[in-house]
Amino acid sequence: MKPLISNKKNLCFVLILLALGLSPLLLQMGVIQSSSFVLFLGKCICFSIAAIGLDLIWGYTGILSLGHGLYFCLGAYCMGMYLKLQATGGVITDFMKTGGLTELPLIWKPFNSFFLTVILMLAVPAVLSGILGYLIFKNRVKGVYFSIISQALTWTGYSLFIALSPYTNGNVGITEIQSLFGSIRGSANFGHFCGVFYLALVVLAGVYALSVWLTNCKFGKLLIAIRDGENRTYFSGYCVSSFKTAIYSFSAVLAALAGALYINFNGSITPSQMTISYSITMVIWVAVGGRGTILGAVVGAILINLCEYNLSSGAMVDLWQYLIGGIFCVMILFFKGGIIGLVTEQLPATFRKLKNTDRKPVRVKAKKEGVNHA
Amino acid sequence: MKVKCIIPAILAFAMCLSLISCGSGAKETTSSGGETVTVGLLHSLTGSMAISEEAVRDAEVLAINEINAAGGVNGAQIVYVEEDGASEPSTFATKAEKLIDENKVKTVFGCWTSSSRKAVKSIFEEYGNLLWYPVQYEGMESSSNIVYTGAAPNQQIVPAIEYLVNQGYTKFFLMGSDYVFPRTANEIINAQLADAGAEVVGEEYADMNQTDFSSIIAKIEASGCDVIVNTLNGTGNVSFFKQIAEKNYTAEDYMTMSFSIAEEEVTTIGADILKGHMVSWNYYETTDTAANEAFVTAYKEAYGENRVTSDPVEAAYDAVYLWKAACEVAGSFEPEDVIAAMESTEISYEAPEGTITIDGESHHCYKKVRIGVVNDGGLIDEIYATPDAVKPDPYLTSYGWAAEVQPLS
Amino acid sequence: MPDVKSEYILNIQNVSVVFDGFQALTDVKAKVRRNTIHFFIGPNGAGKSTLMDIVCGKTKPTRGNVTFYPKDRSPMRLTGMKEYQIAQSGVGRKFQTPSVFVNLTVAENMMLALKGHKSIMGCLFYKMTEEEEKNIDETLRMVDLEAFKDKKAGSLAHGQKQWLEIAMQLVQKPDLIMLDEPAAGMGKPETFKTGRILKEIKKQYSVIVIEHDMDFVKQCADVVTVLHEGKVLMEGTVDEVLEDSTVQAVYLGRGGEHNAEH
Amino acid sequence: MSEWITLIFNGLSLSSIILLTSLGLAITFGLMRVINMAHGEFLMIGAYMTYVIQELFKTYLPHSVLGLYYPCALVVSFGITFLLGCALEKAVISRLYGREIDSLLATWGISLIFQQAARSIFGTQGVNVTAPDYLSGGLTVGACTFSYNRLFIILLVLVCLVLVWLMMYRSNFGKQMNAVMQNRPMAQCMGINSRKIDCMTFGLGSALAGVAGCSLALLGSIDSTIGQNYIVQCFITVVLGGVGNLIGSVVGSGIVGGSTIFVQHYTSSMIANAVVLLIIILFLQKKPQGLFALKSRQLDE
Repeated sequence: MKPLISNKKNLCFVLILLALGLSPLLLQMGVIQSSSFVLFLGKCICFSIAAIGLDLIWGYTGILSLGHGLYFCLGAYCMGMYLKLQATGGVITDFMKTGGLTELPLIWKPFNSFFLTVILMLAVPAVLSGILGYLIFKNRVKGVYFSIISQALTWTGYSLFIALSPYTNGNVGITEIQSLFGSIRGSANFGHFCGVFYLALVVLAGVYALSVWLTNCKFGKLLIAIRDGENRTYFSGYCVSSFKTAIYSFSAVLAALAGALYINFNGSITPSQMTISYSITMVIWVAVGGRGTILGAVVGAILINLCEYNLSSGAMVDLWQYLIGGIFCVMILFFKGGIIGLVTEQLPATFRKLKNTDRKPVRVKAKKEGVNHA
Repeated sequence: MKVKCIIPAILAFAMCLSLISCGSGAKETTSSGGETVTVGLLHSLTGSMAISEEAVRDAEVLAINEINAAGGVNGAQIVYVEEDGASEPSTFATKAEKLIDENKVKTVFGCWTSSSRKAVKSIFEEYGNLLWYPVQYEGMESSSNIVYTGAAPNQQIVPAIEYLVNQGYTKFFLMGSDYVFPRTANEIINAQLADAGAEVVGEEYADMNQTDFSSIIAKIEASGCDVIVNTLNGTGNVSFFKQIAEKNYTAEDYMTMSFSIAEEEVTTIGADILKGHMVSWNYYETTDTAANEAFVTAYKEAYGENRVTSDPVEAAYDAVYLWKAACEVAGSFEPEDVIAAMESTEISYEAPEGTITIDGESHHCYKKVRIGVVNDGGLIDEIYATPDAVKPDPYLTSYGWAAEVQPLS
Repeated sequence: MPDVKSEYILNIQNVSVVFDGFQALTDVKAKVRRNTIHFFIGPNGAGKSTLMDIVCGKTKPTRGNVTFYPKDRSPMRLTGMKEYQIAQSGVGRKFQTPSVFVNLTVAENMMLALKGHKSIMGCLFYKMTEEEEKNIDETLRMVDLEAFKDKKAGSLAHGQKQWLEIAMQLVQKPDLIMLDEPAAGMGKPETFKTGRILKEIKKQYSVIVIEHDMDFVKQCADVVTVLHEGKVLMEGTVDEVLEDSTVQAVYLGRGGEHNAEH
Repeated sequence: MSEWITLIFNGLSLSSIILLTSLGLAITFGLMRVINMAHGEFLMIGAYMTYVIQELFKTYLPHSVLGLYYPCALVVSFGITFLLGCALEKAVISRLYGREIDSLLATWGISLIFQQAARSIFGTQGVNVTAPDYLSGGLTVGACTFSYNRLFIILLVLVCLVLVWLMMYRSNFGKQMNAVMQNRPMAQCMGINSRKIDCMTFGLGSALAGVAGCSLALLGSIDSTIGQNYIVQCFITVVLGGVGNLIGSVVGSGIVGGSTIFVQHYTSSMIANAVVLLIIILFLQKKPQGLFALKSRQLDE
């Protein structure tokens, strides 16, 4: 593996990581005044992890899943139930009683233990996506068919989570929970907050490194091969469906991991994160950031969410909806590589063109001034 | 080559920094002069809940403007910061936190769905801020950091069922959207009806976005019920009533008692379809008080002649005035002082629905219960009202039959 | 059948295929000898590509069997096996249109084609040995693509892609290589060179080729099977086939009009 | 007995609604291979157009002709959504041919814009369309009541089907359309203006959605999110039926509608949703190309 710093994309990532890592310190020093903003950055970290997972299957392998919200929620519900049971002392929760249950249902019993929770939080999405992926990919369902089926799957999951409200609390979901380290709000709990924040950051760094390694080894090359010529890959002797299942599972696990971290920041999880529109929102992050580069997923997730955070309030709400719709359309139409593609390929190409066509120095100057004025 | 590597890196870094600074530079709401107090409005302006929440938000803005015009609260003008919850509870949580921590609001008026309220509840508790929740709900909750200006179940559901039983209805069909309010409400109703000796002949839940109700209507037909207790929410109501009407059924064939149909819903469903059906609220546009007359006029003046007022709209409007009253008693805007004032003194306000008083213990309001019938003009006529304001009892502790449905703690 | 095993590498037994009522192949029988270049020719729509699809597992035959006799291993029935299993057991195929992985470099394309390490774990912890690297370099040299090793395969010219795909088959070290129109889109000198390469590789492997270019057929065919309308018309050496009157009739009489069927 | 008749009628009615909503998609997705996520928003536009026409009739025309607003709305919805569809095709879709997944994402962006536009124009609250007299109420036969407006939708879907079929397989335009969709360069060589055909085809698909929206206006709420309620169901129907096949869509919607009603009869709606979708997903495992897919000899797809 190439050293991290020598690669410009990895260098970018390290810088982003630094910026994120510094933010709680800056908050403590008073440079950043709003703790809720830094807390939101924590959520962005979680979103980036989910986005990396999506990018691995979409950008690299060419499988567009419109149902990653399901896995995100599975992870979040697992962690949420653990935290909830911690708070209630391991006995039946209010919503279960309201739903007519008299004792803690068997499926939630393991979530009394942290160890089991972590195992299940990763294993449940892995196994579920593994089974689904195995069936779907074995039968050579691909392209948009897969997207549509994944959409339907999410919808199924959403319906089930709502229909089984004694177990899942319907559309209210799991609420009123504290993070793994206890309450993270208020200056008294700054230590707890840092704990959760840096935990998420370390996980992000780990996931990034793992994904970069994965995409650079033979496995990653094979993913690209599958994207570009699935049949060819079969005839080269690879069992494509098992590779697809593996990467789909891995990406589901990343989504679950993101969900599990997210609930620590958010304090609640509802099935609305499982809806199709939320799942497509995740795809938007990757598309805007730049599919096919791990960095793109991270940049897209953080950028879009920050924009939304700052722009979707008050009078800006109407505008924001037009803006996000428009940005997305334009990105897909003209900047297929997203922001990363724009910065690393399209802009340099334009610069080169400018340099090559504008031989006369006078015109170059005029152009430069024009840019400055703009 | 080296330069080429560094440019994008710097660009990305700069982008991140600029966004961070963009966020951290908390928007200082500078006013032209005099003292101000900042409050937050947190409703869904986009997504599926925007249908209901926009009117509530409008009522809050109206109240704020009225108060400002009349000199403000404790001499300070109210400045409001608005956030969009986007019909997603997690967005509500994020935005609630942003309002409290970044915009430093003194209180927030907001939420509609129970899921959004529950998602923000712990945030308000942890920050010690105050949320005014304007919608009737399923009860079984009380938080020192939330004031519920809508009805608790004993101020809407329980009296309505009592009324139906007294009217001689014996076979009840419970129908609702599949979420927490209908499920809890129906549990309460089941317990209450069992106690009253009436029969529940069917219980059905529809998807929140369900558009086809033919199956449920078929089940209603098969059940032989004489009244439908309807807790559908939002668009489901429109589909249900349009589709029951197309089978030639009127209120005479199947009487319904609805808990989520107010004047606004009547206009979107159509009075021709809904006329004769019963609803239960604390307030109607037709409620006969002087305060209401002024309120209705002001609301229509501000938002158009075709807009109607409804119970949630009125409750949201009341919330702002109740907060004002509490601030004045406390002599402060700080949430803890306001909460303390509410808990120690009886805060009341001459609302359009009549005098409402905050119950310091439960943070709910004393409210009159009114059963109404939809008339030809799309408004609701009161046919029965409790003589006095009913004391809020979110946990239904004063009802013997309710032991089953009360939560654990 | 020990004699069959030593003599033949592939035995196609009475294969028929029906697509939506269209009889693409009827009762096709053919045997491919070891270390020969076996050509399948015939007008468009004769079923040549379909036959290859059946051998490499892309299409399931309606009836019939294909048996493969790899060197030093027991024979296996290819019908019913998955295409990647067939590929792993030593049948390589080059498609009619060049299908290389356009977003990977030439070297990466070759690496993916290498024999072995085709499981998930194998791919995750794969490290190329020196021997494999040498193998890749040699094969690339054979097809003149050495200089393009680090170029993206998508940037290659059409003919170069064809060669790259052939090279990918070679580096896999299969027992049987199937080439679907390897010379399509190549000029005369390039075609000739392809022929030379084929003759070179037949020393180690057995080769099946589908081709229209009769000069190319003449240059390197050992055995030619003529397919027509899904049936075997005849089989023999190049000269035998060219002299046959029915073959001439099929080719000359109905050459162009079949294009539409494709 | 009457219970079963009602059940069957409900199944038929739901199937016809699903078919009507997915007919346009069967054309844009099935023939053009464009994944139009904004399809639901064309339904919404159709529904809003019905409202607009109703209000115009109420305001400007005598009460006696009010009932005519509905046929008028059908025509106007068709026209408006057709034009909007054409415009969308020219502006966005035409750049995305051959990029199926990208078309899905870009049209998702479009759907966000449409939804917000609806909110900006009509407000967030729903609007009400009153069924004209001849479509309100129902026909009572014995113990069963068949609502006029559901009967009308069944009729409407039949008419649409016949027209689409005639147009696709019997008209010159249809032949050109099929030619372009099957082999673009060849069709261009034969002098067909493929850009125009693309535009018209997409417009037609959108226009069918507009007509469907018109009929939805009678059944339920009209607001900016109405399209989202149908979109997944539409896609599933088209995929189940087999892409590019009208009969497939008919059978697909019959299966989706019928089984939904049937399962709902025994369980609750949410469970029925989940069960039906799961069954369909499992079925698609068996036949990934849908019910009526042609066996293809092509290398990819």
